[in-house]
Amino acid sequence: MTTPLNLKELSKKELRFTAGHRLCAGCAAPTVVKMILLAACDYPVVVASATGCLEVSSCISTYTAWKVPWIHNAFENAAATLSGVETMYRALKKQGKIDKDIKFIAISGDGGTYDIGFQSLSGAMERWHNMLYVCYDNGAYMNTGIQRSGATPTFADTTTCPAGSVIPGKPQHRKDLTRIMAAHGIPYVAQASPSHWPDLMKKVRKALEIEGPKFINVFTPCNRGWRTRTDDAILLSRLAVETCFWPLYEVENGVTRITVKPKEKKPITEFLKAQGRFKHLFEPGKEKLIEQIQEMVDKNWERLLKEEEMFAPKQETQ
Amino acid sequence: MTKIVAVTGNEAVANAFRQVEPDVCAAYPITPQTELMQRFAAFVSNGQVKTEMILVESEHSAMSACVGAAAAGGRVATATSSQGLALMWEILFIASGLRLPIVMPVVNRALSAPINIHCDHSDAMGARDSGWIQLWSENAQEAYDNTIQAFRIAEHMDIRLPVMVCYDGFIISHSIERIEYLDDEVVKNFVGEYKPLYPLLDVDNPKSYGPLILTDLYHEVRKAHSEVYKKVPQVVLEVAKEFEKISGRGYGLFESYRLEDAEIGIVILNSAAGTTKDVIDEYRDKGVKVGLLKPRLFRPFPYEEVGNALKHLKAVCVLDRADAFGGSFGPLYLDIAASLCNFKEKPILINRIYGLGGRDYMPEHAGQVIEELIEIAKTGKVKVLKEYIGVRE
Amino acid sequence: MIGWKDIPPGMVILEPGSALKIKTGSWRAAYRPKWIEENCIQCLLCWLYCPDNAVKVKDGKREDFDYDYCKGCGICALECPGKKGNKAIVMEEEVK
Amino acid sequence: MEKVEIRWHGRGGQGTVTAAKVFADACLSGGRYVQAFPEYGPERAGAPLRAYNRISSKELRMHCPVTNPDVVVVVDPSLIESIDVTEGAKEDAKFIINTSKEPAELRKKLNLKPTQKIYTVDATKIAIECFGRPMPNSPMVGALNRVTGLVDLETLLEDVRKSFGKKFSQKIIDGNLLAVKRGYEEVKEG
Repeated sequence: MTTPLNLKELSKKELRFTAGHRLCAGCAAPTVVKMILLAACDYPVVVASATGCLEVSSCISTYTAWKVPWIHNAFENAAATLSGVETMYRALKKQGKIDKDIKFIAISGDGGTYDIGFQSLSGAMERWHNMLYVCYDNGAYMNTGIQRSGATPTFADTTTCPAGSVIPGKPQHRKDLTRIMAAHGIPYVAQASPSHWPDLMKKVRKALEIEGPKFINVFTPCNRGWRTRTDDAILLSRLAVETCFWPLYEVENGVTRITVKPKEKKPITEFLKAQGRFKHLFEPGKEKLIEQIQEMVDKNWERLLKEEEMFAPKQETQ
Repeated sequence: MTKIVAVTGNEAVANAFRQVEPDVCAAYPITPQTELMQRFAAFVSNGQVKTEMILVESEHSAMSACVGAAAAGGRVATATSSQGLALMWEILFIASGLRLPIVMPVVNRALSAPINIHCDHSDAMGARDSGWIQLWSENAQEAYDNTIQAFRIAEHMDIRLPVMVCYDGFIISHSIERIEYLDDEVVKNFVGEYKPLYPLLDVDNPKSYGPLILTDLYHEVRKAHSEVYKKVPQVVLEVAKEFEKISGRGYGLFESYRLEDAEIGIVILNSAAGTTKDVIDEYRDKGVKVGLLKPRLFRPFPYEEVGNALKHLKAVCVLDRADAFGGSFGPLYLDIAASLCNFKEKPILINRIYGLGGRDYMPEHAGQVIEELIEIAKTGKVKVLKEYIGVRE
Repeated sequence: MIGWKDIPPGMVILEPGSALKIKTGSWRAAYRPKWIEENCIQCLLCWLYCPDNAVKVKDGKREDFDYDYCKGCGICALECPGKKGNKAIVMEEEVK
Repeated sequence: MEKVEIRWHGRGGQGTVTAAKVFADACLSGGRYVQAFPEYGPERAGAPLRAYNRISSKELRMHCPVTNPDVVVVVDPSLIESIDVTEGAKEDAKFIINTSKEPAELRKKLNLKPTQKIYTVDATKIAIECFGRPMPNSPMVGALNRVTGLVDLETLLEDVRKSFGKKFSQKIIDGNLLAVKRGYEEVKEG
């Protein structure tokens, strides 16, 4: 029996990521983990994490917040590590030593996914391991103190690309990892946000049902790194979706589908203005920079719409 | 029934892998290891083993996948050389720190720069303090025998540590030699069924691997870890004793050759030890009392036993097939010196670096060293403490 | 604190969820959430969104906060839809 | 003979290394110890290479190239022009050369000592006649076996059959077996 994805039923399930973890007050990462594990509640799961905030805060000394088997190896190798676990599972299952249907999930931050862990991730996906890799993307190296990563948005202020008098924060584009993962030709790739939890949970559940490698990129606000309030993680992730900064979509067997379309596309300033990391963009004379960001967001959204249209079933044949 | 064959060292070790049948094997190609994993991959492809291979995209991922697979709860092996081992370096410490019994033949090859594919020991020496047990092998037979024993040592419940089996690139890995294979069944019975400790795949009893340990506990964790190594020599000897019963071939922590009544001695690892033994025989025929010590268990290093085996000599040359750059001595020399430093009466030690990047170690090199030792034993004078031999001026 | 002789091999942690022993409620600095039951529509969003599992739920029904773990971030209060515009969760000053 | 050390001179791609391996394999019979190993360099097909055999009734511990060979096998006759194949050879060394020329001519060309022996065999021609390819290694193995007398011909042929068996067609195997046999029979002493 599959547990329905409603909160009343889900709240009766055991929370397999416990309280007592040492993540910051208001951090969205534990909420994302909670949602993933709730979506996977009908399965035994094994989780691997890369070094990062979630990892160091969830398992310290003799205390672990994990109630599922969990392994942390190093920063750049969560995917390779989990591919080892998953392969051993297949080996032992083939030998009749295990009969359970176990799901394998990697949960790592953007540093360990976009940057240092990218080779390991790409390799594991190409080898077609039966695993779901979830990136909780907070857009910088938060664990080491808010350094820029390949996931840091353009013009964000970080400690290694601070907004200065000459350089206005990170000058480069954010690497579009979700599209790169889709280009691996794996069966399922998606973007999700904790603000849209039914969408997120459906994606996780769908991914777990699919044989082979899956990747989900989850928008995960960090109030310390973004210099926002401790209570607005969900609000900000909702704004990211509504401004189309973080579109919710999936690429299933090569077919792109936008899963949540904002009723009204909000201007990007709605998303930017609440965050200290973009504060410098609102100084007089910096209007051009915000325009540039808006253009990038618009371009990406348009491209996504076109991509979806390309695969949409023809009206006549419906 | 043993089987006598003429095979390369890599083929012999691949055959040991076939007989042991690890559950999971990660592999990434690097010369001169490549042939070993190719041969093993053929066993997998032809259904001769139950092993699942992970054909990773780098050695770093090879070792990372081995860590995951071993933690999951099954028998795991990989192999590498040189740059590959260097790339694994970070994860080597994690494999040992997590007490995962991974077995890894290291087909010794020089490190870059400059790039070179031939034998020396700088790769394994660079990883000697990574917490891996190291067994060194003179020839294809020893590489085969050590590989089989490595699984027993690594998986011993008191040990649970990863093991490297070192043998010389090309000189052993690619040369054909006569060796004796044990029967498949004999090997299978010897290594036995794998017993997991804290398997991650036991989902009913969830464990967390790899916690953050800070100042309050890290020191204790390391002390606990260091204590395990004290048990290793005893287990290595026990396993060797059992191995002798099935093979007739005896192994110790090190090999002593004509050392007991010797006055001068050579300490040397791997294939060059064989060449040296032949030269020692020639000098013995001339009445020179020379002997040899060839370490087998290099990590943990059996300081006390080695010191006792060498202390009666007048002069000893430690021959290193790896230099420690930055003005230090060869790595083997440092351990031999440490093993002797607390004896009141001890031999004079010299250090000679030979055979880097596959430079041939010839009988005349051994002869040159013996001549020098004769002179030192006679005069008590050392001209130069550390020097390269077989090098063009 | 344990000594070196009590360190398990590989420092593997054998007790799942042992972090529950760490009462992170002590981290609350300025504010704590207060549940106003009469305004609660039992949507359970606060339970879902709470990063610290500090909203107790029994048989699908919300109960009071678990102040042992609540770090006082305020997400629950911000996200609470309330009843007819009246929030079921408000942040009030922490009293220690 | 307690120990025989052999040095092969050939070119990459001619099967010289395989020949050394096949010969070592055949010599295993009778409880002998064997070694077969090439000199490894960055060389590719066509480059001159050396390979070595040690065959002994006692355990072989020496792990270095053969510098004073008992037997020198020259698989490619053109090498004589560019390489001193006699270098380090023992006083009573035996030279086996793949050539259509007479032993006496080669003896003169190589400037061999009277104590050293010369053998020739037209291995390339035999190979072409037996299996249609200029791969002289099979007849050279046959000739080497005749000269050293280390194994009986039947054992050698059985070994060649075994080592070829996995990869090649029956026609190629039969051709090579015939080539080994003809090399054995047609080698000339001078």
